[in-house]
Amino acid sequence: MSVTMIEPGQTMPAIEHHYLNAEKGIKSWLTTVDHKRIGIMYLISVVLFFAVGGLLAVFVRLELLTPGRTIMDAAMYNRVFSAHGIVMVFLFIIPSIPASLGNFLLPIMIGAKDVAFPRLNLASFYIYWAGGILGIIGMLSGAVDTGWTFYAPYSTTTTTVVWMTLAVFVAGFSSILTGLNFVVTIHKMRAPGMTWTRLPLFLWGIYATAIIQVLATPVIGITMLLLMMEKLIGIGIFDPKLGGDPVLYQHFFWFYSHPAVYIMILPAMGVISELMATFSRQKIFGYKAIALSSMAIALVSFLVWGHHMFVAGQSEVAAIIFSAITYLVGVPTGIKVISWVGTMYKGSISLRAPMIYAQMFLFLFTIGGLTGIMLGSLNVDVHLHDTYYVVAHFHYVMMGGTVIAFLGGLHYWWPKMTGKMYNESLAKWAAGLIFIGFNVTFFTQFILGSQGMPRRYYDYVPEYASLHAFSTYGSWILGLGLLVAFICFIHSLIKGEQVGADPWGGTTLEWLTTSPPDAHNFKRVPLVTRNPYDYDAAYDDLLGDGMGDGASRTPVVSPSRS
Amino acid sequence: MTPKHNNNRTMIGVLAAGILAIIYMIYVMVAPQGGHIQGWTPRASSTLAEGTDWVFNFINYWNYLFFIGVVAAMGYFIYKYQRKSDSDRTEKVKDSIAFEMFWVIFPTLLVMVVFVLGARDYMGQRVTPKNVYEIQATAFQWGWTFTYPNGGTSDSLVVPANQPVRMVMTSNDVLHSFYIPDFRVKQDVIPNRFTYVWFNAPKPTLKYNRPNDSTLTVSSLDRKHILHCTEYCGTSHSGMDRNVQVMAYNDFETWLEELTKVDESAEGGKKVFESKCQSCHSADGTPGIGPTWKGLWGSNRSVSPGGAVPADENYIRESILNPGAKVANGFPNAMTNFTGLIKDGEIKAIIEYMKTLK
Amino acid sequence: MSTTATAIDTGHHDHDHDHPEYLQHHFVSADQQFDSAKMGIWLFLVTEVLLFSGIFVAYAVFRNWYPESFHETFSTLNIVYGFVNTCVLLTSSYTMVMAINSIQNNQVDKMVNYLFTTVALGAVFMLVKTVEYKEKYDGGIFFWLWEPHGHHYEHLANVAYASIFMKLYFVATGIHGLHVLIGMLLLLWVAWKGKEGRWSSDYYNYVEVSGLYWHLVDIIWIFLFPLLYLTS
Amino acid sequence: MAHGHSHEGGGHHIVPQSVLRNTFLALLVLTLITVGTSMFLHAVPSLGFLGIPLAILLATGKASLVVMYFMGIKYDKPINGVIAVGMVLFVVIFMVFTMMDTTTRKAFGDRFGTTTMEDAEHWKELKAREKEILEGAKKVPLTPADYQRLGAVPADTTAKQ
Repeated sequence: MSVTMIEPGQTMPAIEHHYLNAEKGIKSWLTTVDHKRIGIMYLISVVLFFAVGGLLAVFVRLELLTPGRTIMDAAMYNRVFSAHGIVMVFLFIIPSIPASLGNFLLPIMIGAKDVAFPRLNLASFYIYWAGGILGIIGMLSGAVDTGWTFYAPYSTTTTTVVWMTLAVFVAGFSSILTGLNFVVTIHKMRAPGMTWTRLPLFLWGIYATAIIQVLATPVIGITMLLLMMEKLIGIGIFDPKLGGDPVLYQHFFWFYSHPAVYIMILPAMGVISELMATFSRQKIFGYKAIALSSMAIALVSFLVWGHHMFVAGQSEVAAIIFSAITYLVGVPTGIKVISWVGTMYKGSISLRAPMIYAQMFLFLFTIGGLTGIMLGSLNVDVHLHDTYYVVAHFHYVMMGGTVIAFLGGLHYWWPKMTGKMYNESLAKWAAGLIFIGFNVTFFTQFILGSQGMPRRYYDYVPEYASLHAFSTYGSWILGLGLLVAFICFIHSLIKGEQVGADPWGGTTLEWLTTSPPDAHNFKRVPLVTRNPYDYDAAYDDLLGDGMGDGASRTPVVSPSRS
Repeated sequence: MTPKHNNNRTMIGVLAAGILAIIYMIYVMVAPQGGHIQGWTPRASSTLAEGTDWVFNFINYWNYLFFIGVVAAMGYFIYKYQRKSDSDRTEKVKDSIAFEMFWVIFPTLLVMVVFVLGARDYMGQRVTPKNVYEIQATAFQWGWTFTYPNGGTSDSLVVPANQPVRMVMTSNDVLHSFYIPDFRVKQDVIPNRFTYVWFNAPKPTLKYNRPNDSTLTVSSLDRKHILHCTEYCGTSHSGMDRNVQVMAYNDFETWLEELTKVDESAEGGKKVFESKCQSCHSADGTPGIGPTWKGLWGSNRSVSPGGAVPADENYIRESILNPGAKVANGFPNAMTNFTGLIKDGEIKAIIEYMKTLK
Repeated sequence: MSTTATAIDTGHHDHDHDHPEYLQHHFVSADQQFDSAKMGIWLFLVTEVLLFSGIFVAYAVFRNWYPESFHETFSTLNIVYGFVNTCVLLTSSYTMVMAINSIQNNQVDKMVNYLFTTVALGAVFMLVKTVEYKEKYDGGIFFWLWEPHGHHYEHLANVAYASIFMKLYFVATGIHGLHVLIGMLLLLWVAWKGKEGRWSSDYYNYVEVSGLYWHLVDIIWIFLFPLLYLTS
Repeated sequence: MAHGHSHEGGGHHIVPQSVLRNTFLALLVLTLITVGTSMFLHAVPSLGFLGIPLAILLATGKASLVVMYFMGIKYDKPINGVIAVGMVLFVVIFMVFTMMDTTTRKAFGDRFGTTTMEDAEHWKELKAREKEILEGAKKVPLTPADYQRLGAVPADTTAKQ
């Protein structure tokens, strides 16, 4: 097929054969082993659970609008905030970027046809849904009001958490299998020439996340198992009445859950590295620094979990050691932020929607990271632990970090996944609303927390009433913004216009295949010969086909190079 | 092709949104909110608070510096390096190892300094000074009982002024946490184990209400010092807010005496009801977690095990000291047993009070 | 720095049929498939070991807190059963390795026999385990049961934290027994497929993978045996 | 040695059967040694403290034999070896950091971590010291003059209803 040069303004010819219409019918989707389709199915389920979790969050904030009862009583409120926590953590944010964007892009970005174990990939999708359904049953049947942490004496003596612990146990397996799949794929299936230093930084993020998933998730598996044993056969290692120790449960729980927060943020950092490079059209500043800091975070994150338990009755010796190492894990994050800002230096910054989300990420994640440094100090944490300061901190890092990066990545790779471009102004309005709503909601909570407002409180002292009101108004704006973003994507599916292979001028491998990509990603296994963000070399690619024989070239927007 | 989006207008919009957010943050930080909340930390009312606030502000100022630095750099780069046309070619920026090393060494040193400051002050908090005044606190599902050395028990915490006080805490059922924001102290309370926290509150609270006064619905709390429970412990976890008063010595002495006197009249019973029983039982017939007391005295109670039992003197006494023995049908066996938390005089007072509730 | 390679022609070129049928389409060579399978199973073994690490940590913490009641409780365990089980599992590991050795030399029937002996040894292990559990069940101690009676166990009734240690023993050996069962089923399936001639010295990935899994189950028991049976 | 041609499917290294047999025998011997040492330690209670370290040492020895020869890490690609070592490393991290807390709970003399059963006599001692505590509280330099300085209003008799 010869290649025609497309002048700007001319409509792009639609691609006839691609992974979406390779096979037809629901059955072909449900039994597919194509990593791209599994990625799309994960995307839909992840957005679904995000909607459920988000709705619960709106109810939580509505209840806290005024002191005393606003719309529900204490027991219901406790169940709603627990469900919000569990759905958001286990069913949305852990699988969000690695399972949807990661699944779709990992094989294409390393020039492979599929992940190492495609059937295992489909199996982990169904295990994820088994966990999801068990979770919903758990929420509806049992009165799980222990929060997403299921702390020991309360969760094993008073309420029925067996369904929910089973759901977390099962969902954990899906996370393990995805991690395992990704580690083997990155190790064994890279295209010829794709050395470790030519791996895009998004894949370094996914690789570090996969390692944490494989190493940490089994421990939440055994923790949930022991919790069920505690409840069903009264094993007694967590229940103080039988001689057990609730602090031991917290050790078990946080050994997984702190690395889990790095499972949530590392893929987001990977997405941001990609966005910064493409939209500043500048080589990433300090590629090795970012790649190494991802690995450093992955390893050191296993040594710091004790900072969740400074006031939980832990010994001072352990508290001091945990606090010291917690500060060490803050340093690589600082390097990443500095490198991203360095990438923008002397770049050519185009403020399209993905780049706006990247800027929002930098703004919000910096606040999240710095308040993490605050919480790491021992004596300040005694005052701030389990208050709204902690709530604000982890929302700034998880929502301000991972969700914003997820939206940015989604806008960035949407043309590649669907072949259609989203409406630019609609996306910008959504980003603006989200940014303002987010800050009004959660920065207020920093002040609430440092003033002493405890976490998970259904009713509060009247002094905090006006701050809570601000926070609730903010949550409405934030909810509206997310709704507009959702509409923007649906609108683009219906009316978005066709795009070429590389609408953004990206230089990583996925921009060299068609969009939407072919069922087998590449016709010929690509030969990688340069760094992922080498824009000078990339220009020649856009004209040549990189195989050195110029046989078939990608239809490109002719860079109107006069 | 994609409509030509106006890079310039978007850039202005982005900078405006950033500045707007910062303005809101400054407003929330400084504007007084409801009553007297202003700035970051509540008013320092214990000797520990000053150390915590110092480290808090130290880290906060560094946070402001880094945050403004990052945001200013971003804003400037967006403005200066705008993309003119799609075919811009940027010049190569060399990775400077020195810059990277700086951003490894300098933050590491800075955070180590912050760590040492925090750890030193923390150790000061953990090691208890000499001649300390010990109060035993027992947390139970949705309330506190403070036992003073002279045996008196109170529902809200009263501490002598300018005297180091050590709370000796344990819990009756699940995890709770003893947290007084104004004193900057917090410590989880674990069942079947003692945990300790000490503080010294120099300044007496201005208005004292009557001893054992715990007519406290949360909204009526007078802003003295508030005690929260910060470890989730069940349905009315937020109902465990209590009043903390600091009394100068003479008043504290009189208060202690009055504490041990138990008036066994119906009036005394009403006070005991409000301090200990109100969170689950009601006196006017409205359904609660536990059975209502209206018309309880002398009626026939259907309980399991044991079928029908007259609600007489020893039924009430047994249901207080060992609620699990006879559980009223239709109600959960969730009542904590009050042995050691309630004095005999108070049980008599409760029974008198029940008699008045027809 | 020459250019990145890719080739995009959207025509469908036909599948060349020279590569063997067991090679999955997305792998370049049989070696890549074998190495991926091996690395995949090794990562899975990591998750299994970390699952058991939770139990070992609980064991270590409680042994450190209550050493006397630990000694009291675990001296009731029968060392002979433990020793026999260890030898059985070690032999089964050996026969497993011989099975892999024989398939590598393309001796399929020898492999199938070795596999069946391995499964049989696994069954012996489970048998010894059930005898041990039965003995405890009669003494009134089981997963959900804690009324120690009978001359061998009733002194445990007044040992302070005996129920924690006994139930930790049951959870540890229970989960391990479950893994032995899964391993036996896996080996039976592999042996059955071997009988049908599916494996050869070119393609024995599943035999290798189930072999590694079986060795892991053996290693877990190698640690469980001394820590539970011997050190009291 | 293994007879005849074995056309290599890929470059999989075949472990010679003699090595396998020797490893198996070594494992059995090590098991015997483990049981032997535990018997010996029972007989000599003074060396009781050696129990755990010896057991762990021998068990790790046996486990590494199985990993190196039976699972073929010795002849395998280095990445699998790294995974095996990483596995052990993270189990050790989990154990060490948790024990770091559980074993040092009484480090600072404060009566942390004592369970109520052991602490009964603490209450008796507290009761005995009651007189002394109240005296201590009395010695606090508070005189009526101090009230004014501290801005304390005299006892408010009109109790808040």
